[in-house]
Amino acid sequence: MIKISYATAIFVFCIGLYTILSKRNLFKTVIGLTIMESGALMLIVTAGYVHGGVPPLIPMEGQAVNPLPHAFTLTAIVIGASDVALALALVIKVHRRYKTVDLDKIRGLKE
Amino acid sequence: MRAMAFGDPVSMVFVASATVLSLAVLLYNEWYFEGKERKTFRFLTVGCWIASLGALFAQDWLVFVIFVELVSLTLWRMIAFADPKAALIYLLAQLGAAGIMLIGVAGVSLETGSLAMGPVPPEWRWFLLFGLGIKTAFPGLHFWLPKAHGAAPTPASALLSGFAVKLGVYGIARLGTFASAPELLIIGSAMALFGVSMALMQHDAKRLLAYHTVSQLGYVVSALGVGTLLGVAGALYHSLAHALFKGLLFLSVGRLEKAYGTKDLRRFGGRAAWEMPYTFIVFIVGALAISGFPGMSGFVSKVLIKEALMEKGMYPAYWALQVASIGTVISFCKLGYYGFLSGSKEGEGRMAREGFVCFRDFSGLLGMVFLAAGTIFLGLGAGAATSFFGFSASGFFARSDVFSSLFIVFLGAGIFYLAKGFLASGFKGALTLEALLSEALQILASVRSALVKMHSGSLRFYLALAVFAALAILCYLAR
Amino acid sequence: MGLLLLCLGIGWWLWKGVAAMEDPEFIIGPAAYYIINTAEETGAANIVAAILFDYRGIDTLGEASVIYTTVCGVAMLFSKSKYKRSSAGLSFIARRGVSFLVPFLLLYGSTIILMGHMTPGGGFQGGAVFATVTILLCIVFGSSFEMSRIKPKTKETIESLGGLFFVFLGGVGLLAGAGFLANTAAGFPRGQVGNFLSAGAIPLLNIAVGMKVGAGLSTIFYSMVRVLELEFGEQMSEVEGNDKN
Amino acid sequence: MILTLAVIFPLSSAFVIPLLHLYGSRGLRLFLPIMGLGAFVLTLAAAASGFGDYALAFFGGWPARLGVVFVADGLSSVFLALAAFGCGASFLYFYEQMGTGPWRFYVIFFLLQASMNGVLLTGDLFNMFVFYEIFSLAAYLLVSYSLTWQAVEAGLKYLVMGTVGAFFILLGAAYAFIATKTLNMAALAASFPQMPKATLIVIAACMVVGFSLKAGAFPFHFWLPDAHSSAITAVSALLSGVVVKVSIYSLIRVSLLFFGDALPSVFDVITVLGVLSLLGGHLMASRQQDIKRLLAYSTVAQIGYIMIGVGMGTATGIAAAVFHSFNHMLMKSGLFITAGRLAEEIKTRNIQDMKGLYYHRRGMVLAFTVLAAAIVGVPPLNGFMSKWYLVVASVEKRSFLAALALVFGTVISASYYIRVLSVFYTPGEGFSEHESRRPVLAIAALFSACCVVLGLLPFFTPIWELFVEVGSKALNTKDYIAAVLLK
Repeated sequence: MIKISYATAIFVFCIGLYTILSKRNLFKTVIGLTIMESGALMLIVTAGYVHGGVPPLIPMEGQAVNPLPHAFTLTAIVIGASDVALALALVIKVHRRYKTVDLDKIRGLKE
Repeated sequence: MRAMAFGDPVSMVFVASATVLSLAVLLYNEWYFEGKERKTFRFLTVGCWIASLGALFAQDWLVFVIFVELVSLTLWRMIAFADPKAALIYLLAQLGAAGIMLIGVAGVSLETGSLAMGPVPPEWRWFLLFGLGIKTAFPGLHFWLPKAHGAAPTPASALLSGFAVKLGVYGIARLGTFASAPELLIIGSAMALFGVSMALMQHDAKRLLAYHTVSQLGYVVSALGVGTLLGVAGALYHSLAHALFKGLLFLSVGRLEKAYGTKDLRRFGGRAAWEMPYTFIVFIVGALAISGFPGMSGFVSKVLIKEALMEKGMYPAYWALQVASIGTVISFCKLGYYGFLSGSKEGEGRMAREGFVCFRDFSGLLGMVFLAAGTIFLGLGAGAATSFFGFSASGFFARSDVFSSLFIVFLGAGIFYLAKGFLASGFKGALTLEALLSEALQILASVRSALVKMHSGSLRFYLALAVFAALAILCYLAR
Repeated sequence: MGLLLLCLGIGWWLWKGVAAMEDPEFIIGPAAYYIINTAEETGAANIVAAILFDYRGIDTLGEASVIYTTVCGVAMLFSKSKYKRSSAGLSFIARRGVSFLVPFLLLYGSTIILMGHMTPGGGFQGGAVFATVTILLCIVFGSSFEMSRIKPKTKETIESLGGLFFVFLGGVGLLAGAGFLANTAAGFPRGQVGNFLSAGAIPLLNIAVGMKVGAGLSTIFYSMVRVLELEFGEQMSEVEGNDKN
Repeated sequence: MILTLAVIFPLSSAFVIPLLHLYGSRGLRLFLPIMGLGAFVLTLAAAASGFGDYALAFFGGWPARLGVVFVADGLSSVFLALAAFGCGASFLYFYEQMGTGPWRFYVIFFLLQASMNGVLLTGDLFNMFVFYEIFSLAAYLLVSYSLTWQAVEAGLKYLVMGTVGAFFILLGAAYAFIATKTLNMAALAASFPQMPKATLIVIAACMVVGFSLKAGAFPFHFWLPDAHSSAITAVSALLSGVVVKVSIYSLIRVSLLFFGDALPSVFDVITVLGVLSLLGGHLMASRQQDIKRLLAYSTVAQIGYIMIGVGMGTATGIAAAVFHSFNHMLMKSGLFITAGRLAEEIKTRNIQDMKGLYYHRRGMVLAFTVLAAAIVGVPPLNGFMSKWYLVVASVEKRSFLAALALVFGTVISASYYIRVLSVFYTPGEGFSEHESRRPVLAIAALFSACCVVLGLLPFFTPIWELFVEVGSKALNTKDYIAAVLLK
């Protein structure tokens, strides 16, 4: 059962990968990055799943889920958000020079 | 780890040749160069000398390689004065050689735990031999030599031919002292024949001399391959002699070049014998020595080598060297004839005249005379010189040797007289090795342009390549 | 098509990597220890908060630094831009409605921060709510209004102070000899689990992070929005010296 | 204590600088040199504590299994020293050139230094990822600091590729976490050999791809020449000298600790990547006309050298890789500083326009010459020594192709550095007559002197044995696990 969840996470990661590989729009590239990140985070969160688990808050009735992935995910979300913020800032900067967000036209540096 | 020490007779011989040649070249520099270049060359010559002393006194292979590289660097700088491109090829070849030697040295140090110069385990010997082979210009690995010599200013050529390539020989001598090495015999004979046949086809005076360097080193290498004391002695003697007379020949050709402004045999005009008599005289000394004329240094060393070969019954090599000797004579007849004698006494207008106006002119000649004196001393004082190695020289002026040498000289002269017209033209691009090299460079260039195409600036392509590489890594790891 | 195959190939290997593992039925590793001992050792009711701010506090400091880096970076990237006018803002109804909402939002944010050690929430979440408030103000009242009320200087001060406060709290542990970011071991009172005043330094750390994140996210938004107005709005008159070359 | 301070001090410096800027810039002028010096000294002190025995620092007082632990052993010590010197030189150069005006630069710089120390010290995989992200973000920002369009475009490309790399690392960490439910590196290392092979493969590939993307090994290197050539001089020196080395450190640490016993074929992959980057980098560098771009491609090639050493997976190989990393920091930082300074002074980066530079900027060009000679591997200099040890390592492993690639690469590198130098020394005209300022000259001279000293030192003192000890200690994962987990 939990394997399906893992498979979904991997599928999401691959969608992100495909997005950054195939889309020419820079914004879509950034979106692809966030999708990739979501895939990786889904993997981590799924690892903490316990069947019938309750939230890890101290008056617990029954078996709590694994709290460690939650902590990791919280941290990683913030990191991903920062990445995206910076990426968007740079996209704005690049747009200012090229007047486009088409990746295939942003090739000033080559060879 | 004792990295340096004063050497035994083997290194002392090479030290002597380096020192004498450097002195002569220093004197010659004064005449050859002007102004700032002269200063630089003085400095470089001394640097080259010191570095080669370091290489010769080195007690371990690593230090040896380091100092040989330093020698290459100084020579590179010298050649780069005249032709940066040829100098670059020279340096790259030397660096590659050093790198391959380093692989061998690394193996030796790992296997035996020491870097001491001397015989090495057979597996690593090939690496060292290959590296040293590039330095010594084994046939097939000699691609850098004619280019470098052809381009270099004369003093640099003299140094290059005189002892830079000898450092390779020194390394080979250290590799297998007193052990018969058939591969060296084969390589040596091939070198001697190959060098001579290439030399016969040249009409660039310096390239001709350069190919003779290959051929003469063939003698040395095959003598080392004999593996007896006599063989080693012959090799050392020939190295020393060759340093002197080849230096001498280069310097005299350099004077011709400077006087007539060309290196092409066909355009010298052939009046130098009258216009530059002193140069002519020292040239004759050098040419006789390289031809093995009795009384000259080349005679003694060649006889030593041939004796060593005969003693062990290595006849194929012996005959190969004999043939090479004949070729040598022919080619030096050619050089002498077209360089000095072919033109009429009364040419159309004097182009050059040797004069001794100032110290510089004198100094240039003095360098050559110094070398000529050394050559003659090594020939006539063979007894004194060979006793250095613990031989008596009495056997070496045996009548049969003298006659056979004379026979070779006259045979060669005769052949030259008959085939003069044929030889004069010279051949172009006879061997395809350089073509092969340029082919390899072509392949490299096309790889490079493919790489350049990859750097298209397209982020998507970069990422796709990265992901593809990731997939490849996954597949490899899952093997 | 090739790209699709490429991604599917990667996915296939990833799937095989997951499929090869068998899942344990129960929790193993440090997490099991946390679940049992958090209450006793840190006094926090929220185990995730205990992990974030106590067991793995340095991760959180790093996380805060990531935001700080981004804030500095975005500010740096747009530091040379000049801008003249702001958006006009929304209608009167929206303004009234939002100004009615703002105090509640602030209260909500503070609750999330201050109760972070007991209930889900914490510095990051609460800080994000604070940032939302400024963003809301910016949208509804126009970008110059928000700037006039909360100066960029104030925001940067708050942010730096938040970072320094975090480091200071960690330094207390270092001085007490219990290691950087030590909590109860460094003498912070543990309190009663489930009480407001409990869990040692965790609420304080939450406040520090809240300051940092709130100020940081609003700075990021604000830096970007004022440039975007320029960039995509009607006014394109401003020239950047660096764009000439 | 000292390990913690090596991270915390630069971090709090970064927090303090805006306050100082906002409330009295005189304080900034006063404190900035102190901060730079303090970060330098503390990093060096942390490095010194790691030689000898394992130095540990436990965060929050929790044992390694529960919390995050900082571990300094020989490997991290060498890289810490490298980071200290590289950052110090860059700081000095930038401070000399710009003063305290661009305070945001210093904020990002200190964040970079703090997070680099964190990556080098941490013993926890997720913590490493966190620090890695701070330091990557700081690096992207430093690249686009000058805000020219080249810098911004390079920064964007660096960011996208670097972020993809980061997510691969995160994915690898996720797999490791799923399989073992812990992320402490020592605990992971202990449980890796029992892991199913398919999982191991995924983790290995993710780690190698991620770290190679960040380090700039060949098929992943495309951001590197753009970024390193478009950044300002101080940043180029920092990126080439230090930042990529940190990724190399992570690669060494992770591959030795996790895959040394469990999956040795990872080292083959690393070797192949090394050979590819060596040849590709040198070939690309040989046709560059832009001097900074040439140096950047040369960095790709040098990464290849280091990765070949890592890929040998032996004590000698690791030692040679570490030694070469250190040397490359000296050489490439120096080269970027000299070449960048020269390019700034004459306002062009095209090599052809630099004819006769020697006759107008003697000191700088001489320093450049020494450094270029060192990086080519001219004998008595440090580049030769480390290349020699690399050759020894690859011969020891009997991988002659790698050894031949080393030699061949060196030959190509000689060809293009000589091309540059011959332009410098050809007589030419048209430059304003003034020598660079003293402090810059002093930095350049210091770098070249270090190159000479490090080249000669192995002949006189057993400095090489020191590196071999570092390598064998890094290989000895059992000791590492015991030292971290049992204390």
